[in-house]
Amino acid sequence: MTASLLYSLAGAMLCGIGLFGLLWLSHLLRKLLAFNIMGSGVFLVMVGLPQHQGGPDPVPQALVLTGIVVAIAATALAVVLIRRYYHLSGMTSLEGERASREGGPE
Amino acid sequence: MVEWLLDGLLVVALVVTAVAALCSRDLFRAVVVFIAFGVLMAVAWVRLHAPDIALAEAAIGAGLTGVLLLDAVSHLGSKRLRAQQQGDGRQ
Amino acid sequence: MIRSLRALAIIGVCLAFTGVLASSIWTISGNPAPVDLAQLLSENLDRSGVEHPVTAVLLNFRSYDTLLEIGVLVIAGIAGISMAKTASLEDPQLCTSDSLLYALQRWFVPLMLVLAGYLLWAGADRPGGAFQAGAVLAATGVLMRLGGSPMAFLRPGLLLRLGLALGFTVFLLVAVASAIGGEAFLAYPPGMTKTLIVVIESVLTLSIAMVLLALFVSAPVNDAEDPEEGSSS
Amino acid sequence: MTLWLMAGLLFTPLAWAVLTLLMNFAWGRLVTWGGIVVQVLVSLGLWLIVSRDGGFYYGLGGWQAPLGIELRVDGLAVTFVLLTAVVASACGLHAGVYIDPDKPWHRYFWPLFWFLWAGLNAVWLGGDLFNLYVGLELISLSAVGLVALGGKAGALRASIRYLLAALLGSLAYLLGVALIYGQFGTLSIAGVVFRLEEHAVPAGSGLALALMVTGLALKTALFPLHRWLPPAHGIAKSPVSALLSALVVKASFYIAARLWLELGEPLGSLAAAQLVGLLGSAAVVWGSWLACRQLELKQVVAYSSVAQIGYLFLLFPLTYSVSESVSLQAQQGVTLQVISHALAKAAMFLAAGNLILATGSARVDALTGVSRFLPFSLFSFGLAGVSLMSLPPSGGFAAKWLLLQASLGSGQWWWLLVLLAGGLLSAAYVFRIYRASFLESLETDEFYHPPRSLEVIPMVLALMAIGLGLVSAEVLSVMALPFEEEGSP
Repeated sequence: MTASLLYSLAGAMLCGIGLFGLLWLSHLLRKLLAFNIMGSGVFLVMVGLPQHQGGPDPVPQALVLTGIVVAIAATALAVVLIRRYYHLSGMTSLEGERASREGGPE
Repeated sequence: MVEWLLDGLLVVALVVTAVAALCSRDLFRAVVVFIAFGVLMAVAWVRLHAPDIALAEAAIGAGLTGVLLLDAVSHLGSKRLRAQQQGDGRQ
Repeated sequence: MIRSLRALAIIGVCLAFTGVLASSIWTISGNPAPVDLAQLLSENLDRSGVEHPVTAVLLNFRSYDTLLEIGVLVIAGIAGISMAKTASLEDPQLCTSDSLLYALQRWFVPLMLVLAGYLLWAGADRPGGAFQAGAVLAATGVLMRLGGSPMAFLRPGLLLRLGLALGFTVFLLVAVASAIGGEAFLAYPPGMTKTLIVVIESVLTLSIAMVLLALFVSAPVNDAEDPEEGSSS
Repeated sequence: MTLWLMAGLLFTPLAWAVLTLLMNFAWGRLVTWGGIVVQVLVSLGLWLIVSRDGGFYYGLGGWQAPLGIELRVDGLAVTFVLLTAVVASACGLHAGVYIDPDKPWHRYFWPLFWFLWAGLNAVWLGGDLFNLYVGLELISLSAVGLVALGGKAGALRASIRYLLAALLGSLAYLLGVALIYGQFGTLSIAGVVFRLEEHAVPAGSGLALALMVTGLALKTALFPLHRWLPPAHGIAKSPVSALLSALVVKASFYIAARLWLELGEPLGSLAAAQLVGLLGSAAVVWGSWLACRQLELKQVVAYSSVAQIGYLFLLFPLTYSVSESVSLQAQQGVTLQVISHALAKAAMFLAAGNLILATGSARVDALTGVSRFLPFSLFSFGLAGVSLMSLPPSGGFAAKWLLLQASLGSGQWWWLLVLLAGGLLSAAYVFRIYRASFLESLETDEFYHPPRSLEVIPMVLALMAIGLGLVSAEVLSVMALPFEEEGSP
């Protein structure tokens, strides 16, 4: 057991928490928070796991930097979409769309 | 030993803030807790010998994402409030 | 009833997921990885033109990833401004009169600009680089914006689009130009590696900051005008 | 020569994205025409070179695999590159006429279109797990941007839902990549396969494959993770729907299939393979059934995509622990299914767009009487339907014939029922559209006539989908090309 392994296990927990948030919460901004938390968990696994045996490994660190930038891009785009959606429809969640759901029986 | 204590505390704090950010009733508070989560993540990256990510996380994860979300929360809240007030006024 | 059942199901799924993931991580951590990429990296580091390994990976060994990643950022920026309302820049609600924010702005903005410059410059041999510097620069812009600077250059127009495209274009030009000498794509000519990386990092810093700022500025939607939407299909 | 072809393939879409970003819609259209010519020529050139000399690895930046990023240029990849060139140029040409140039936000259509194309090419050629992740994100974000472009609340809701599904899928995939890197210390697919051949299968890596395939299945809209697809594909503008259904969902499937074919044997299990096949079958039946019950024309086509995607996942059980020849048959069948569905579905969405333009309504029952006025687009729609129903001699028929032989050859006869039921149900929803349009009515005889160029494009695609059945042997021969192993780690 090293500190790196501890952090990657914490990453696994964060993934679980974030997944729960994404599936369970309905408010779109909360879903976005959950996505970011799950992302942080994935990044922790990505860096922590390879560093368990050797020392610091710059390759996953660089990958995580790339990942963080992609995540902020997606988050910022989602915020723009959510605010526009809220402006047009007054809703903050995707529920309440039963009428336009699959035409067939649920 | 002290290091282990620090790491353990940090991991517990990370998990607690993550849960708190998702379960908080007030959206504004949820985002503030999320910013705290970002700061803790930055510390965790320092502990993982990844200063580059720590810098990026502090600037992006805690800073920019936080401001972006806070701005959105205040917008989403204020409009609903205004709509409610208008509705009250009409009644 | 159904709601609580659903909650239980989701909690069960997430707990199982976490458990399986954690046990998998535990098992994997037990056997050593057959390839030591960190070792290979440090052997090749002196050929990469920079001393800091993370920067070497981002801008030399895996520069194609970084190129596409900047593409992702530009896409987010484009999609963001395609939804922007031009009038939102003069939104009076945004100009706060908070004295704390004003003081923050006065003291922080120059400090943060210096910090961004330092991060960019440090990237070659110490932690730091284009991403961090770009993020700090964007944060500076957000602070100024909250302080009430109109930032007219962020109005959706040619200037903004040029700004969005700048970093990406320079990176792309370097990528294509590197092939003219007969080398592979994105293979910097020997001797110019460091210069090119510094140039790319500088424009990327500007570009990253620009995209993030544009997304921040285009997020607000005001009720003032609502252009009629596309009606096709 | 090869160097420049690769350059053209990877960098012209990116360069054109930047160029069109600086222009308005009309200029962007003009420049796009030029770009389409370049892309088609380059894709064709690369396809010819690979079919003559065989595939190769291409190291970007002059760095070889574990350290750098290598592209894998093989027969299958160049076939999909060529397919992308055909379908995307058809959609681009159609969009140039179809989309209203006067709306200011439509100028952003072209850059997003080109970024999407660049992402697709990056995914077909990618040989590096993390690079594929970035390529997937490139595709997802530009697709979401295209769906949301100038949309109303409904389009925004669909695009937000699409974005969340795509992001969750990407995270699951990335988590799998993290585990693979922790396990093998390399990110190149060829490198992982090499390690697996050398050493005994290490414990704990099955989850990595499962996570990656699950994430990609979510992005491909495999039943029961399909709920995001119909709103997004139904509400986008028709050329965008065509791109999304024909190419975007195939990109994530392509990665899943390649991972399964390379790593499935050591890391997968029989139960997992059968489960994926079962979900695919459920998608075929459930998607077709719902397609029969939709009220809006494009929803019918979108649910038909859910069903047709289901067939693709039969690859998983039909290639797991079966003989070499059966596995090859299944792979060929699925490849043909990808190509024929891409052509047919693009034709169908574009024709549906024309029909909606003509009737002014998105509903199926608004088609009443349209057969007297718009037989051309209706005919394209029907021809594409022939391929979806898998009647001979279409490409769809050839695909299902190969899948049928593979399921018989492997003794898994139960997939036969799925193929049969899917064919019948797809006939039902295609004929439903036809019946609606052949109904006569007295009051509706005012139809708008779309420009001729809009009508020709879906027709060409539909004819290609039909003709694919006749040249399937030639198309498939590229897959079996020799592959020079030089450069692999």
